[in-house]
Amino acid sequence: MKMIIAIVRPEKCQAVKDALKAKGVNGMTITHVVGRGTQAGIKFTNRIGDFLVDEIEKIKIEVVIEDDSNEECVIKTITDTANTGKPGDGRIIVVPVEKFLQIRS
Amino acid sequence: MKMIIAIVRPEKCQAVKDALKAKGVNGMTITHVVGRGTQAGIKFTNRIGDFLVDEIEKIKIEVVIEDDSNEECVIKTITDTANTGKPGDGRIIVVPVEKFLQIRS
Amino acid sequence: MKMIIAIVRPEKCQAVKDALKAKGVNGMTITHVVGRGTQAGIKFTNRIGDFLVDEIEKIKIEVVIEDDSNEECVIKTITDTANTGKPGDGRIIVVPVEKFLQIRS
Amino acid sequence: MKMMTKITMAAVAIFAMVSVVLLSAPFSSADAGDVADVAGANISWVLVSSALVFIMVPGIALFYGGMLRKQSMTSMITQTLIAIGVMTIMWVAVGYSLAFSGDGAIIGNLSHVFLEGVTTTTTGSGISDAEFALFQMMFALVTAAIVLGACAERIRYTAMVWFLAIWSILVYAPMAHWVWGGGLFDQYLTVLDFAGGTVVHICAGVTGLALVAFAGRRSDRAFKTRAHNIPFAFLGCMFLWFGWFGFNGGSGLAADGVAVNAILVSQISAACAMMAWAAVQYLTVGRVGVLGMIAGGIAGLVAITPAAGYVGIWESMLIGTVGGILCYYSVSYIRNKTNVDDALDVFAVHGVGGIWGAIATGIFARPEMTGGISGLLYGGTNLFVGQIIAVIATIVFCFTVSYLIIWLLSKFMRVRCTEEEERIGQDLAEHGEPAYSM
Amino acid sequence: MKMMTKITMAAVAIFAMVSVVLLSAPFSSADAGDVADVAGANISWVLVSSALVFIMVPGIALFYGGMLRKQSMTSMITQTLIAIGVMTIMWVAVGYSLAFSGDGAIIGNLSHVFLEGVTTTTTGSGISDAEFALFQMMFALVTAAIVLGACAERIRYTAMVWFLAIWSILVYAPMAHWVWGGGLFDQYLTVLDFAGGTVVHICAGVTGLALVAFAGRRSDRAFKTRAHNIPFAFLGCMFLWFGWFGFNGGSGLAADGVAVNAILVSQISAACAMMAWAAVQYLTVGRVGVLGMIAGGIAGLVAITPAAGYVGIWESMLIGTVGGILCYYSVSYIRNKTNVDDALDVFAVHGVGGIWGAIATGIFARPEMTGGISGLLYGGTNLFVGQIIAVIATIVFCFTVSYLIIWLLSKFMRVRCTEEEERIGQDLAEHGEPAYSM
Amino acid sequence: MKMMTKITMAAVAIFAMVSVVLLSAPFSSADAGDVADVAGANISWVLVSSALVFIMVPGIALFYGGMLRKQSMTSMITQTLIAIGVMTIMWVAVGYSLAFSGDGAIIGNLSHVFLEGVTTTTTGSGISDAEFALFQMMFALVTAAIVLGACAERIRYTAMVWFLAIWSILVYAPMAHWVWGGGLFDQYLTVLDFAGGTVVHICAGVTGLALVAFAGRRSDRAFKTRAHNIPFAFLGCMFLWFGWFGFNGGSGLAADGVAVNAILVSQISAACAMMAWAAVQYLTVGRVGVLGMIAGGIAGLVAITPAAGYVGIWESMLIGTVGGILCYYSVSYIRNKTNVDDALDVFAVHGVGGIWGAIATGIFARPEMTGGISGLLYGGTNLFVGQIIAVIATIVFCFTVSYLIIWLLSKFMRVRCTEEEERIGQDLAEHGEPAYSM
Ligand SMILES: Nc1ncnc2c1ncn2[C@@H]1O[C@H](COP(=O)(O)OP(=O)(O)O)[C@@H](O)[C@H]1O
Ligand SMILES: Nc1ncnc2c1ncn2[C@@H]1O[C@H](COP(=O)(O)OP(=O)(O)O)[C@@H](O)[C@H]1O
Ligand SMILES: Nc1ncnc2c1ncn2[C@@H]1O[C@H](COP(=O)(O)OP(=O)(O)O)[C@@H](O)[C@H]1O
Repeated sequence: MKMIIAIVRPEKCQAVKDALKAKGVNGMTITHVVGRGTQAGIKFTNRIGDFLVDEIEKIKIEVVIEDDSNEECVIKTITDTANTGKPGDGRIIVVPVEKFLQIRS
Repeated sequence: MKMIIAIVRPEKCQAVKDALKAKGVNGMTITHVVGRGTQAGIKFTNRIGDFLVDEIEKIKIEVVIEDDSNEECVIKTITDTANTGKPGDGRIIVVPVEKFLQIRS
Repeated sequence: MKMIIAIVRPEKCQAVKDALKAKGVNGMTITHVVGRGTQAGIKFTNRIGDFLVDEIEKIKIEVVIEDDSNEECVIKTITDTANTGKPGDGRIIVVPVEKFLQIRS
Repeated sequence: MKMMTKITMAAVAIFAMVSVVLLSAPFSSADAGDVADVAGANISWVLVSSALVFIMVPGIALFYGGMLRKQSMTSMITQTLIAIGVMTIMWVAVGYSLAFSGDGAIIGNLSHVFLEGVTTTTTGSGISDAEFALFQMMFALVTAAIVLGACAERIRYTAMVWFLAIWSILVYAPMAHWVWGGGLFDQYLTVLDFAGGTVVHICAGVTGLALVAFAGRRSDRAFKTRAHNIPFAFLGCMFLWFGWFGFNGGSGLAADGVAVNAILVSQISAACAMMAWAAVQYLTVGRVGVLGMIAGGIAGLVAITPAAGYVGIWESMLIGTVGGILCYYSVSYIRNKTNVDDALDVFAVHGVGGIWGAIATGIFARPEMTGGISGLLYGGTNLFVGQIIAVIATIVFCFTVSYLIIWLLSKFMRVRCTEEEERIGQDLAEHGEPAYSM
Repeated sequence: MKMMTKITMAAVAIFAMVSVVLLSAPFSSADAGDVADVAGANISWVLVSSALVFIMVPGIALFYGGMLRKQSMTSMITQTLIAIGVMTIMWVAVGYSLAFSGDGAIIGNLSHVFLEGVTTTTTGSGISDAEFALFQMMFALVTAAIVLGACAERIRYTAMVWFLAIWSILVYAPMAHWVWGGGLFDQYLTVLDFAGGTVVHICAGVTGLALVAFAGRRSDRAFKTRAHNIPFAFLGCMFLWFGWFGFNGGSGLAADGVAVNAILVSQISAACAMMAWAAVQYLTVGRVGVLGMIAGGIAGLVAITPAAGYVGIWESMLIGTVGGILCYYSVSYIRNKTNVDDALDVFAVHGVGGIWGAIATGIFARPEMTGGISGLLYGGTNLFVGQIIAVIATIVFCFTVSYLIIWLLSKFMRVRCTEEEERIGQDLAEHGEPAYSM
Repeated sequence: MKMMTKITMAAVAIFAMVSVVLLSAPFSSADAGDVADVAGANISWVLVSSALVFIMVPGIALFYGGMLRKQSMTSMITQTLIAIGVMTIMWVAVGYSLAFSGDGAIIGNLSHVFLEGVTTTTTGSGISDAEFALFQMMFALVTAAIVLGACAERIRYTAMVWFLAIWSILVYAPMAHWVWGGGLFDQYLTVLDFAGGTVVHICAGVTGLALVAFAGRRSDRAFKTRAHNIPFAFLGCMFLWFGWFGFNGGSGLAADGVAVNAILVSQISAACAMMAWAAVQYLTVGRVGVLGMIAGGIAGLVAITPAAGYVGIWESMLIGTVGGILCYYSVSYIRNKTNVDDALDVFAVHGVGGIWGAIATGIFARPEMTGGISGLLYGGTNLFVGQIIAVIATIVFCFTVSYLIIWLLSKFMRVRCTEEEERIGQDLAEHGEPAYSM
């Protein structure tokens, strides 16, 4: 079992969710995060000009997949949907999972 | 060492915290997340009727346990406390941990 | 590959970010979390006195490192910067990572 | 049960309709244009005051809502809105008439239902009956809204609609009649209540207490949470403070020296009470915050309310300072020593502050400002005794009747939220409308 | 294209400068000090009313902004601010003159550009021309701000600057001239519009519709999001309600019985509409929330606006109740049955509410309150027919001209946000200024 | 040290008490009811204006607080509340007396301490002394609150309490005396300051600068953070704008043409300044946002303040436009070229704007509006010279004395937050009260 952690642009979140749903992947957990990477930062306006913020809002999507063979498919779906080709598109991290249980009984 | 990640209903968070404390588990990190799963979504009222939101607020509780033999106990405690039997009760994910250090020296 | 998860005091976040940058570690993902640990809680003022809150605001910094030999360096940098010697300084968790991909192509 | 609640709302709508049929007599504002100019300043000032009192209502919603956890914000706002809706309609329909017509000791009569015969014509420099009805209507709104803070996070929305509708007739209208409408207190006692210390504040505080007594405590989770949005609480308090200038300043119904005096002493009392609360909290806790200071300010405004037209500078400093200290210890006492879960300290601030204000009026009222009635300090005892009796009567009456109303209602509908609903919060459980989206 | 937008802003600044050169004739308020005291009360009341109408503008920004997702809050606020800036300057420069001078049927003349010759001198008990210009200026601000809610999250900021500037001349000024300035409607029809049902509400609603018709729907993401901050929406509504006391109450331009009546019926109509909306929503959806109730309240205020000086209590209850129900179903219809993406239901509430109000005025106007003009109920048909023609004329005129303006603008600059910009939200894409930081 | 701060608060409470003992002479509002009706309109208008000026104070708290990071919101609010408390009490106790009694050039006398002998009796159509004291009190509150923005996130709460108490006597009271109380400026110079350009804005801006000069810069972390809540900043600005109608409009102390003129030119100046700021920012940065526009609006209001009663339309357009541009470049200069950490640009907006306004008054004052005093444009040089001297005197005086006060205080208590406290934020470090809970 794997947990696929994708960090994507907020405006791509809906698209990724929809794309995953289309592939039959429903369960996921979403967190609002900020990140720093090769993307240098966003300029914000203040009273008299610009200033740089290096913490850029991102969305973290965590998907646990029970069947490891789905891994490639999920990664590809996310990559295809969230890719814009510009810095700041985000990353995908895969970590091993030992157990995945449903609380409801 | 393991990290036990529990995604539970917000209204169950306090109860889970209390139950874990009773079992001697104090340390934990809590994040506000939203999730999608078998629970279809919640209906919200707008000006003229209902609409569905598929991102439902959940609480993510992360507990690192240094002694692997505690794993079952923690999982059971969470499951017992957070279970309501209705869709949306949440999940538990267990991932391996290589190191767990205290920053304070 | 490893993911180093550091849970630090909010007021130390900037310093940790700067210190990591100085060591050449740019990429990271930051989440606002609350935590419970050996730190007993913070007293808050209300209308007529104090009351205790056991969920204390922390910052979670996640850094994926591709070269495992950097692990020690990153941990040391964080520990040195975020350490105040008082309860509540936080923890560092290291988990194994199987894949780390860039979405942008 | 479900049926019951549906009827609730339908009734209100129908109710508005019925008025159309009921009333054939036209509203006589025919000669509105001919109003003598001499009254203009007073008309203008009381209109402004009415608007200022109105803005207190959203002030209460923000003041209270900001102090609750975020899962109860929408609920507090909807309940305030319903207070506006129900009280406006009830006041126009019967409230004004019951409060301000006839010579009955207990209650007025129905000669002005739907404001029939209440015209905009002025005589001399006084304001018209219609303007008086408008100004007084705003007081009814505010009183109802204050109540909501005590029993927050417990009473169901539909139950509150019914409660307020009935309460406006059985509690608020008689109270207004007794104090200002020539009823009980006017007939048998020497009582002074410049801007509504008894009618508004004691009445609201005690009503809140009755609801809390009936509904019991919240579950611990809601109880322990800290304020979710301090700026909203502050903003609400500022609306109250701002609106109070109209509340106290307009109560003389004229733009004259009495209004100036009322506003001046209100500002002073509020400032003193705020500083006094801060000082006590600083000495006790070692820290001061927004929540304490705004509570202190409100305590000072409540305390000066019945006296605002009858006392001067130094009395107002004293009334405010004592008011702030007294309310601080009341909050502290009720929270720590009793089992009463008065969520937003409505009784401790409005109730206790109002009682102190009423008594203070009995002590400090200056004969030259009251038209001859003297406070204890100036040798008068009638007033002092009158004030105390009035306070006791108000407490007993409001508590008993409010409790009876909610008890009676509970026989017909579910009044109390379940523990599950409480946990999730009324915003979601009752209204399906979280106050914020991420 | 980039050039174009830069010129936009530069022009506005230059524009302010030019006035200095243009005008050598001094503003004659020389004798301001000599104003007869008899006018004081009216002067005071209309100044207060102007301030009250002003506070409606931030009210709109919060009301609308709170109902959007959080990525559009800054954008809604900047657009409202620009409405204040542009409309104030345009009104002073030419708007007032075009609306309120000369006998032209279609439009006034330029004899009062930059308020030349508009003095603060009063005669008798009436207010001065300068004060009238001030009061009316606030109406222009409010109307422009209301428009913004319909086409929210789509129109670019710079385009909006230009649109409002042109619209203020080609749409708003003629409308004000026709209804209040002795133009078209006054000359050829029997029309009553007490406080701006046609000029403000129908005009704003229809202009919004024209912009939506031109700009099309938002992408689904923005469309589906729920309100990001209910307390702001509530606060905004309360500012509107509070300000409306000046809006309707000041429209008689005097502190007299007419003002009292206007405020009283406004409060009643708003309360009835709010309760009616809540009742219908409760019966339909099974739940009531803040968003519904505040929309209901606004619907009631809109509906009573044209009638506030001409009807009494029971009519206001009827107008409000029907207004609330009507607007509820309009919102429901437009959202579910049409493809129109009127983001914040501007047409459904202000447009439909305004139309109902205008017709209701034609039905219920009491001859003794209008100076002899009778509504249908009192046997008059002229008025009823006049109101209906006025409504139709307003709709056709405002829609056509507004659409032409935005269409023309689109030939010179980019008017519509791209889908990418829409997704990120205008706050970031256009202003680089997120409304909240974590 | 700890002791010291405890005494701080205790003293304030005791202080309120003492007044009771001190004052035996009754406050003579005995004949308040007999006020001649002729004054009614003015009484009403100045009361309204007082309320409007009051609402500026929470406006400042939200305006400033919204622009800080969220860890400083509670702190900004508490400091504003303390400004209300301290200034109200100090004004009543001695401030009014020092400012408005006696013929001293430097300072008034103590004949009206605790408003002794200040009655609500009116003569002719003027307002009473008590009402004047009330209106002026609100100005003292606003001035103190404005100061807080400059030195935000650095000065400790208890130190601020003491600073304001002393400053109200040593800086504010003399300033008010010189300009309005018949002191220095009145006696030796020709100076015009309609609504407080020097007393309020330059004074506040310079005082802020002195505090910043003493306390130094914040640590980088706080310095770099962006505004945490734009809607609050906007709302605060709107309260300021709204309140300014009373601030400028009430300063003529009558409901007459002067008031109308003052409000009209204020609105125009604010709109022009906002547009000018937006234009310059657009040309420089390529983008415009809420923070820029609201700063521009405030700049325009500040600039017109001293001139509001003495100039007409076109001058106000010019004053506003220049004010907006000037303040923009001042903010830009101070932020980028100096080492001064004026957190919320208080000096750049209120200081610079106020200076420009004072000079502009010297240039544009119309003899027919000032009772004969001519600006440079109309051939008068006395006024122009007087204004410049007054500005310089104000700057030197306020800076020196304010600096001395805070320097002196630092000998008795800890004035500055530590770097650690700054990092955590005053909300938590000082008040234990975070503004928001998740
Ligand atoms: N080494 C890392 N560890 C954790 N998160 C990272 C790391 N590198 C990047 N990220 C996350 O990915 C986001 C996008 O990265 P960035 O480098 O800006 O874009 P791109 O991958 O397109 O170059 C960052 O904002 C951060 O949240
Ligand atoms: N495959 C998954 N990966 C990550 N998180 C998941 C996954 N499935 C469910 N979750 C999380 O668990 C929560 C509850 O899941 P849901 O299916 O609604 O409840 P239940 O487990 O009771 O059926 C979701 O909101 C989501 O946050
Ligand atoms: N066992 C644990 N699992 C997950 N998070 C933990 C655990 N223990 C501590 N934490 C996190 O670390 C933070 C700091 O821990 P705490 O014990 O208060 O400080 P210290 O490590 O200095 O004693 C906590 O607020 C919590 O977020």
